[in-house]
Formats: sequence, C-alpha cells, structure tokens
Amino acid sequence: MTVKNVVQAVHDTLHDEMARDDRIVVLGEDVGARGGVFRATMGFLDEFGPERVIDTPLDECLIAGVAIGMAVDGLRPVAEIQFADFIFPAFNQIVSEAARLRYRSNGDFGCPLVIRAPYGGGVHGALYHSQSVEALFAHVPGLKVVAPSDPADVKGMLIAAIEDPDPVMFFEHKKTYRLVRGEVPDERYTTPLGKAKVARPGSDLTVVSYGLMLQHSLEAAERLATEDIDVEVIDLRSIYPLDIDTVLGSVGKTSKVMIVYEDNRFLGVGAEVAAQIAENALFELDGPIVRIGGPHVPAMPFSPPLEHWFLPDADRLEQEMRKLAEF
Amino acid sequence: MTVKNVVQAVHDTLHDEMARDDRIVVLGEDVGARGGVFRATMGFLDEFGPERVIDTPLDECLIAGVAIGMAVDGLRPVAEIQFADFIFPAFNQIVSEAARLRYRSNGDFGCPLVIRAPYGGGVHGALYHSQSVEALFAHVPGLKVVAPSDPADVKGMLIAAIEDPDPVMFFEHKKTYRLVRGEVPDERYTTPLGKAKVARPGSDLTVVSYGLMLQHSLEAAERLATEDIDVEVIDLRSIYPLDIDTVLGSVGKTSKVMIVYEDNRFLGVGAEVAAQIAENALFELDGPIVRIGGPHVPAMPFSPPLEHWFLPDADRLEQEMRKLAEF
Amino acid sequence: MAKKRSGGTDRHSELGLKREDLVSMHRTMLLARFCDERQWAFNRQGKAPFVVPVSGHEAAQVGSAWAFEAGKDVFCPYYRDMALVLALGFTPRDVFLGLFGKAEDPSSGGRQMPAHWGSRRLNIISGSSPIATQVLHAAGIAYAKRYKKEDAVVGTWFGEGGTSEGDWHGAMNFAGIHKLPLVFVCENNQYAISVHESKQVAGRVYKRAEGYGFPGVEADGNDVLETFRVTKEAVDRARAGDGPTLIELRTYRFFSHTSDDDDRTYRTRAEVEQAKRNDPIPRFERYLVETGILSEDDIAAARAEAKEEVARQAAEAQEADFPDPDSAARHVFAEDGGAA
Amino acid sequence: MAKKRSGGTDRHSELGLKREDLVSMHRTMLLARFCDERQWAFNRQGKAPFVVPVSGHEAAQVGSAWAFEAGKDVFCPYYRDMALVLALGFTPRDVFLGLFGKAEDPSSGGRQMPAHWGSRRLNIISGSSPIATQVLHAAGIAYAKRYKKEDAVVGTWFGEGGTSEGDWHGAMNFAGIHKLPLVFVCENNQYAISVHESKQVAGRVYKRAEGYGFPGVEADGNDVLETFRVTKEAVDRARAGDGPTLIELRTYRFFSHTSDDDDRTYRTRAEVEQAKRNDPIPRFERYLVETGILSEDDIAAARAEAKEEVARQAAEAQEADFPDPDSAARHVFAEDGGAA
Ligand SMILES: Cc1ncc(C[n+]2csc(CCOP(=O)(O)OP(=O)(O)O)c2C)c(N)n1
Ligand SMILES: Cc1ncc(C[n+]2csc(CCOP(=O)(O)OP(=O)(O)O)c2C)c(N)n1
Ligand SMILES: [Mg+2]
Ligand SMILES: [Mg+2]
Repeated sequence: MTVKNVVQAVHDTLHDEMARDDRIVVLGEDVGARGGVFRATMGFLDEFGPERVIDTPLDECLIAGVAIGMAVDGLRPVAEIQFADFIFPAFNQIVSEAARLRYRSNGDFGCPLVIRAPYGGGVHGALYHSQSVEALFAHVPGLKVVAPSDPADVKGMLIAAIEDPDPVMFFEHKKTYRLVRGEVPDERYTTPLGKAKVARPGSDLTVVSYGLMLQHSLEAAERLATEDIDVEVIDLRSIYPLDIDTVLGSVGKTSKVMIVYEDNRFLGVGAEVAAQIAENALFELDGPIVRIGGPHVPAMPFSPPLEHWFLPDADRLEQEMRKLAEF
Repeated sequence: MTVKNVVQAVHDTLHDEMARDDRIVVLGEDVGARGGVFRATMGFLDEFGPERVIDTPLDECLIAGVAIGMAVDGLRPVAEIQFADFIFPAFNQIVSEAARLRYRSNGDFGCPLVIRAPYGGGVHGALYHSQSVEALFAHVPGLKVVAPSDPADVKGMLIAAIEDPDPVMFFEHKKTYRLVRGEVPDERYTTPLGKAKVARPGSDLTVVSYGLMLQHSLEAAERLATEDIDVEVIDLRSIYPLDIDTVLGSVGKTSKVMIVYEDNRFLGVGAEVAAQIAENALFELDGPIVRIGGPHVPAMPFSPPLEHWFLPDADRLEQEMRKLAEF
Repeated sequence: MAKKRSGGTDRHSELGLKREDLVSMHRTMLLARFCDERQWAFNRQGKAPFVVPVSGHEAAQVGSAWAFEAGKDVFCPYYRDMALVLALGFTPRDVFLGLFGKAEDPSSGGRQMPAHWGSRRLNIISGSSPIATQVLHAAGIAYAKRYKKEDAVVGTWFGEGGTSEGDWHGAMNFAGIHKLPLVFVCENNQYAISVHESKQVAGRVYKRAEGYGFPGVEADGNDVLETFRVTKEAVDRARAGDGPTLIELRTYRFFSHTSDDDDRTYRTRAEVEQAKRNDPIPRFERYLVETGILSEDDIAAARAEAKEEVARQAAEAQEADFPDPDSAARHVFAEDGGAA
Repeated sequence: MAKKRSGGTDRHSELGLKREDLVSMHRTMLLARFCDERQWAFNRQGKAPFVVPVSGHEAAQVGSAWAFEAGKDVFCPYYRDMALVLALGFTPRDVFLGLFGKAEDPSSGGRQMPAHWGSRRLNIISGSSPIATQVLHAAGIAYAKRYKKEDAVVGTWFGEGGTSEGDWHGAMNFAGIHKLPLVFVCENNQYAISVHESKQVAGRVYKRAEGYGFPGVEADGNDVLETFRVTKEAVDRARAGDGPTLIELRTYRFFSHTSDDDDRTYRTRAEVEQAKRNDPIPRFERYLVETGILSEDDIAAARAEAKEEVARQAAEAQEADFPDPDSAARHVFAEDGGAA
C-alpha cells in the first residue's frame, strides 16, 4: 500500500501499464515534454519515446479519430483530452465512430480505446475549464463512462478500462487530483467497470454521488452523524453501466434518497438515477427523490463569489440532507 | 386554414418569414438548387437569391460557426443540418459558442440563431439517418430545444424560434414530414416556446410524448378508449424549457404516468420528466413512473426486422398503457 | 515488354500491368456497372429502399485499388466505392446482401444502409455515414502500422465534399507531420449531392497538399491506367517511407446521388450526357481493343458473363435470410469481454 | 515625405504612418508590456489566480491592429491579444478588472477567465477558450457585412496551434469560396503550450492559403512596421472586395504559456534568451530614435508614464467590487425577450 493522490494514481498506473504492454500509446496535447498540463504523463516521453508518447496537433477531432484507427489496428491508445470542456470537437468521432464501430460491423471490428479527460469545477477554471460532460456520453449506446474519485479505484478502473475491448470514457475530477488521497495497493489489480460502492454505510438516508460532490457528501454525512442522522453514501464510480442494484438495495434500506451531482441538473446523471428509482422502488420511498445538481447556468463563472454561488459545498449538502432526513 | 403536412408547414413558414424580413438567411448543405433533401427550402434560391440561400460546404462546424457570426452581426440565420445525425461536427460551436455567448459576455452579445434538423427513425435510415439528439442539447444551458410535430405548432413555433433572441434547436421528426397532416391557420402567429399541450384529454392515465411517438401514443389511446381506458396524451413540443406544470397538472388528475420517447431511454428526455415528477408529485402517484424509450442500442439498424425491433409502435404502446392503467 | 499491337500504344506494360491484370480490371469495372444497374432496377421495383450508385467512378476506384497489395494494405473507403470493394474481394452477392439488409451482409449484417462497406477479412475498415471520419482512422492505422513495423500502406477514399470536414484537415496535417504511409484519394465528381465544387472547395483539392508539406497530384479519373499510375507512384512512395500523397481523380457520377435524390434539380441533362461520353468503361475497352488485349467479341462475351453473374448473385442474395430481430441487441459491447 | 533623420531610414511615411501614430503605437506596446509585468506580480502575490502573458507579441498585435479602422471594422481575437485590445480601446483598468474577475470587467463581468476579451462597443466579439472557434464567427460576420453592404473588414487572430482545428479549415474554405472581406492573422510563436510547430503544422501556415485560392504572406512578427505593412495590404485588399488574406507573423512568447504552465519543461533558457534579443519593443525604440521621432529621453519618459499609468489603473481595478453572487443566474437567456 502506498498513499497517493488521484493524479499520482493516474500517472503511476498508466506508467506501469505502458511498461508491461507496448501496445499502449498515449496521445494528446502536451502529453510529451510537458508531461500533460496536470502531469499525468510526466516522464513518459523520456522513458517510452516519442512513438508511444505522442504530442498531437491542437485538434481533438484528430486525437479521437487517430486513436480509433490505432485501436482498430490492434494498439491500445489512451488519449488525453486536456480539459473535458474541449472534448466537443471530438464529439462526432467518439459518438458516431468509436461508440458504433462494433455495433455497425456486427461485431467484426472493435475499438479498445480509452479517452481520459479532467472535468469539473472549483478550480477558478471558469466557463471552459470546469464543465462536467459525463451525461452527454453516458446517453450514447456503445460507450462506457466512468468517473472514479478514490485513488485505489482510479488505479483498478484505469487498468480495467485499458483492458476493456470497447471504448471507455475515463473522467477524472480535476479538483480531486490533489485533494483526494488514499491508500493504493501496490500490486496490479482491476476494479470492474459498472459497479458502484458504498463509500459510507448508513441507515437513515441514501446519498448517491460521484466525483467532487462525493467528497462533499461524505463530509456532510460525517457532520450529520453527530446529530444521529446516519447517512449511507454511495459512490457511483461508473455512470454507464449504471449499478442501479446497489442504489436500489440502499434505498430499500433507508427509504429516502438524494442524488448529488455537480453537472447541470437538467438531464444530468441524477435524472437517470431518479427515473430508475421511480420506476423500480416508488413504493419503498418515504420522501421525494431529491436531486441536488448544478443550476441551469453554464458551468461555471470565474469570479470567486459567482463560482461559489454555482457549486454546492458540504454546508449546503448538510442542510439538504438534514431536511430530507426530517421529511 | 389550409391542410398541410409537417414539411409543407416548415417550407411555407420559412418562406413567408423570409419574404417579410430580409435579415433572415438560410444556410446548409443542398438548401439551394436542390431545395434541401426534404425540400424544405424548395424554390427559395430562385426567389431570394444565392446571398440569402447559401449552399455551404460539407462542414457542419462551418455551418454553425458561420451562422453564429451572422447572428452576432444582426442577421437572423436559419441553419439546416441535413440530418440530426450529422450535427455532431457542429457540437462544439453550438454548445461552447452559441449556447454560451450571451452568458459569457454578461448579456453584451446575443445569438439569435435557429438550427433546424430532421431527426428520428422509421424511415429505413439505419444508424446515421435515424437518431434522436434532443436530449444532448436540452442538457446544455443557453439552448432552447423544441420538437413540434403538429403542422400548426410547427408554424407557430418556427416563427417564435426565428423571433427568439437566443439560439433555438428546432427538431423536426422526418417521419412526420409527410405522415402528419393538419389544419394550419393562414394568418401569421407565434406559438410560445416552452409550453406543452394536451393533445388528447383523458382521466385514467397520463402519457407524455412528442414527435413520432406522440402519433403512436394517440393511436394507442384511441384504441384503448374502446375499452373504457381514458388516456390523456400530452404533447411536450418543447424539451427545454420543459413545461412540467402541464405534466404535473395531468398527473395530479390521473395519478398514473407513462413517458414515451423514441430516443435511447438512458438519459433521454423521459429521464428528466420522470425525475421531475418524482421530485414533485411522488405521493400523488398510484403506479410506477413508466418510461418507454429506445433500448440501449445505437438507433437504429437498417434491416426491416431489426428496425421494427427497435422502434415502439402503437401495438406495443397500447399494451404498455393497458398494463399501467390496470396497475 | 512494351510493344504496340493493332496500332494502339501500350501504356500498361511500363506500369507493370499484365494482360491478366487488364482483363481482371475490366471485369471488375463491368461487375460494378452491372451491380449498379441491377440495384436501380430493384429500387424501381420497390425491392431496395436505398441505392448508392457508382457508375462513372469505376476507373477511379479500380485503378487506384489495383495499386495496393490486398491482404497486406488497409483500406478506408466511402460509400461510393462499390467498384473499389469489388476489386478488393467483395462479391456481387456481398453487395446485394447489403442492399437487402440480409443477415449475411459482410459489412454489417444488415445493420447499416447499403454501401457502408466493411470487412475485417479484407482489411476494409467498417465505414459510417458521417462524411470524412474515415480519413482520420486511416491516419491512425498508418501510424500503428509503422509503429509495429509492418509493411503496409493505408489508402483512404472520399469525395471532394469530404475535403471540407475538419476530419480531413486533421488527417492531412497528422499525415504530413508524421510522414505516414498513407494515400489520400479524392474522387472529385464535382458535386456533393447538389453542391457544385465551386461552392465546396476554395482553390483546388490537389493544391491543398503542398500546404501540408507533401505532394498533391491531379489525374484524369476516367482513365483507369492513369488512376493506377498515379496511385501506384503514391503507394510506392508511401511504402518506401517517403510519406503521404494526395491524389485528386476528376470524374463524374452518372446517376443521382442516391435513390433519394433527383439530380434534375441541379444538373442539366446536357451536362450529364456530355460526361457520359467520357464513360470510363468504353474508354478502357477501346484501349483493350486497340492494344489487342481483347477483341470486340471478347468484350461482348465479358459483358454478357459479368451481367449474368451479377444477376445470378443478386438473385441468391434476394433469397437469403433476414437477420433475426433479437440479434439487434447484440454487439453493442464485446460479447466475450475479450479484445477486439 | 519619406526622408532620413539621424541616419535612420524612414519606413513609416510611405506606409502612411505619422509621428503621432508611431508614438501611440509605442505607448500601446508599453502599456501591454507593463500590464503583463504587473499581472505576473499580482499572480506571484497570490492576488490573481490566472495570467495570460502577451510579452513578445506586442509588435504582431499592435501593428496588425493599426491596419484596421476602429469603430467600423470587426475583431475576433484570441486570449493572447492583450496588446491588440489595448490598441482597439481597452484600458489597462479594463484588463485588470478582467484579471480580478470584477463586476465591471467589460468582457464578461467576471464570468470568464482573464484574457477572454469582448466588447460590443468596440466591435470586439466575445471570445471563448475553445481554440479557433472565433475564426468561423469572423467568416460569418464578414459574410453579414457584405450582405448588408456595410464597409467593414473583419480581422481574426489566432496562434499557429489554432490552425489545426477544423474550425480554421472551415473558415479558410468559406472565406475563399465567398471572397470575404476577412484578414486571418496567425501569431506564430512556435509553441502551442509545449508543442513545437514541427509537431503542430505539417508544411507552413502561410503556404496553406494557396490551397484555398487566396494569398498567404509571412512576415517578421517582431517588427511593428512590418506587421502593420502586411496587414494594411490585406485590409486594403479586403476593403476593395478582393477577398481574404492569410498572414503569418513569426514571433515568440517570452513567458510561460500561462501562469499554470512552466515552460522550462519544453524550452531551454538559451532559446528564450536568444528570442528576447529580438524583443519588439527595444527594436521599435531603436527605430524611433534612429529616425528622430523620439529621443532616448522621450522614451524613458514614455516608459515611466506608461508604467505609472498601469500601476494606477491596476490599483483602481483592485478596489472595484466583485459581482453580486446572485447575478450569476442572469443572462443565460435574453432578459427582455427582445433581440440581441
Ligand atoms: C457529416 C455529414 N454531413 C452530411 C452528410 C449528408 N451527405 C451524404 S453524402 C453527401 C455529399 C458527399 O459528396 P462528396 O464527398 O463529394 O462525395 P460524392 O457523393 O460526390 O461521391 C452529403 C452532404 C453526411 N453523410 N455526413
Ligand atoms: C479546443 C481546445 N483544446 C485545447 C485547449 C487548451 N489550450 C489552450 S491554449 C493552447 C495552445 C494554443 O497555442 P497557439 O494556438 O499556438 O497559441 P499561443 O498560446 O501559442 O499564442 C491549448 C492547447 C483549448 N483552449 N481549446
Ligand atoms: Mg462529389
Ligand atoms: Mg503558439
């Protein structure tokens, strides 16, 4: 076991996988000499050389399209999109091509591709360095979409993503990069994609979250414990496949549920979670299904008071949880 | 009043608006001599000239980006994306630029732009001429997203969209183009964006739908009327803003609700509708919130038996409605 | 062994093409033409909802295909490329299985529209409808081939309309930067559906290459020996490690864009008729006769045989089974969890 | 009235630049440089979380800006263009209001990161972070201007990294097809963050123009008279209806990409020092002295005054109010329902 933060877990895992499998190449903007703007590929250029550590032109469409070609030809590309906000020029290649290649060829071709992108706010990143984009991709059949935020999960799920025969969107909350630290087993292991986990067991109320909001939810839950409100916090980790069974199991126990996400609320991940609960467990509920998500405002303004206005924190979550617990 | 089908309503409305306001230009692939592949701009080139009826290069990113520039400079561009499936190369311009221009400039700039796109399946269009994309845009703050399917609404909402000071995504179900006919008032009028309507009043069960599925829902409802099951069918028409009040009003009356949509179910429009009902009307419900949507499979395969497998029809909706009514 | 027969100048020998090659190229062009005519007939009979014609493009496709090595090189074509895939190993039956959306359609098992070619066995990468996405895949594959030190050249085909998308720009740029073993073939038929080249391409397609630091060449796309020649040069350069080439083959499409189109709104009949006078098949046949490769009778026999073959295989495909409805749920993700 | 003073060759008169122009250009370059130095100081003090430097680009920006007509022409810049917007009417106070995210920030009221310029009043179109999107807006505006028969030229600025995006390709193509009154200005500083030009641009940027059917020119981006000259020619052509031009101004960025970057990972100190020897400001000052426009003392005074002015206005901006938190909910859509 070694204590690492999230970005170290990304770096070390990617490094070790590259060392053991020369089909793996990384490509993206500034992944070479610069080692990535968050240093996720620091030192890779020297160790693995420019053929495997590819500084691409400033063209996300190219990054995705070239990576698809590599994947089709047997490599295992791990593409980096510098900020999730800049993934949209690649939207067509990801959604029309990567996601549909296997289906459209009736299984003849596959596309074992990982696209990593830092997402999320709280870093003074303003309107174009703060967005959450997971819902847009999770809607698209043919893509797996994950967003782990615990360093041990990051390792296990990144290896699983690289091994996966299909395209995986691997979203890393950039605020958790240095904020979240945890023990990471030293040996190689995979953590299955598509499984949620109970991050904090509890009995009074279920909170479903992921990413930075998971951290705030855990903090709020700890505070409420002192008031004898016992909150169960579930870390979704994977958006698609969505582990609704773990959610329903918890809701069956607590009868109350709140979904906390940073993305814009409308048609964000919480909408699907709420809808599946409403379809499957409506009569087990003792309170409304509460969603706490971003307002319907572009995420998120720069100026500190405005950014703070946008982003829920542990204080606000604590209040909302208390309110629901007392419903 | 004149009886028209959907594509005639689009054509005639666009024509009349162009005739009265020379700030309006149309641009897209094949909108000129060809009059659009669905003939929505037939005859426009001759009447309004090549400066206002612009055949663009085959580049949707260009179409959206150029249209944004025109809108910023005071024109009223109505861009056509030939098929909604091909809107993804324009995703960045629409989502990062059109949607955020007003917000990011603190109201200094606006972007009065309409993007029209035929969407939806049931036309042997296979994987890239059948998709529904409304949910992807409705998630994005700063965009209005509408999907009328009644010719009179098409007229009123298209005029409203052109008059709207903000970008409007105007989705037309291509199967309704010739299938759906109705009376269209001859005088000029607008139908507000953001209002649903009760397409068929009823008391036992609320069905919320739009597009082609609305037609199938209405047919199924008619059949069930003979069994004394009285279904209220709501035509959402607008996805964002979403008129949840009309939905909740109906659900308050019927206590049962089903949402029917053609798009992939997971994180499709029905997810948001279901989530909002679950938040606001949980204790008024006498049955689970049922969503009928596309399977998690790329929409939609070509071969007739496969396309039929994908797309719900009135038979299937009739069964599902009966089941929920009897719950 | 360049020599004249029956008065025609031998242009093929110095290109390394033998008699068998020419006969086979001719037959492939005929198969494409007759498949096209047959599919339109099915369409008119209401038996095929969607047809993508190839007629007019046969020389561009067959000549360029012949410059590659099947089994080794990799192909990223577009929907217009029926003659190309026939040259690469598709049978007419395969074409019609796709046309009818039958279970055995090698490209997609009936999932995609007709003319969305793909075959792992033949190194033809499955293509989609969105224009020009395949050129970036070609660049990625070319990069992978070189990385793996495999001796393979990648070819990608697209219309002049396809040059407008950002994907094309990205692929040209990436290919130029990395000097990839990649050949870009533009089948310039002057129209993207109805949009004329003059509204599609500022400047000239082939001239774009220089801006990316590699050669661009223009050629008569209706002359199969010429399309072979320029492509062969490009393939040889690529194989030698000298990087990519952009080839612009000027040609014409004889029918509407697809069966959903009506070209009378944007092309005069006179223009179409004029173009047909330059039909690549009779033109090649004149060459074959002039150089004594085939006699007029040989050609008549070849035509009859090809037409007959197409009719037989089309009928076979018509008889084949549709896919099982429930199969529509398969292959969204890998079924064995294993690698692709 | 081209004549020599104090031994220096007068290059400006034949360009139509007067003494006042030169003095004003010099002052604008100084303001930009001192704003840059001041913002870095704030950053080091923890008072400004994010800084985008301009130093090194002053000649490219001020010279090209001067070729346009303020109040009439339209500008689509990118984040690096602080000197450009200062030339167009931004004050140092405006720059610092943006730096601190204050309510009065004219670009965005504190909503965007610093250096995301915009002002309806100054015809500077609000820019975003995604690279190269603005070049298409510029094309649309140029089209609209001509459609409305307004006498306006549109200028758009971008780095050489920006040429890689599909948006850039689309804008070049559309501008070429429609011969738009549009000037493309590439500030080529050889790096996109850490990625060197050789991994970014296959071929050469300015050579791309020919492929789109219009002229491309290269110029020394550190010589303000030269950047003015080539841009003026392009603006004149555009205004005369002769279509677009692509200009490549070769320059260098003296600091890291932004305050989040550390350029020591990808540029040697020797390379940076070498580039600084070509600093556009001293170079222009030598010209001013040699031609007798300003004396050494005049220059020292101008520097002192500009520095003082920047400090004063920066302090003012520091005192200004933050936006009201609840204002974050405004302007997602138009508030009056009226047109923009
Ligand atoms: C991204 C995208 N936009 C639009 C279309 C619709 N479309 C299909 S083919 C075509 C024209 C293509 O013209 P070109 O590339 O010249 O090829 P050709 O058909 O002439 O061989 C268009 C606009 C599409 N398939 N994909
Ligand atoms: C679409 C997009 N991708 C990536 C980025 C991140 N990014 C910001 S600036 C930059 C480099 C730009 O380089 P260049 O265009 O040469 O301009 P310079 O900064 O050198 O002036 C990158 C990669 C972005 N802002 N937008
Ligand atoms: Mg064409
Ligand atoms: Mg640069």
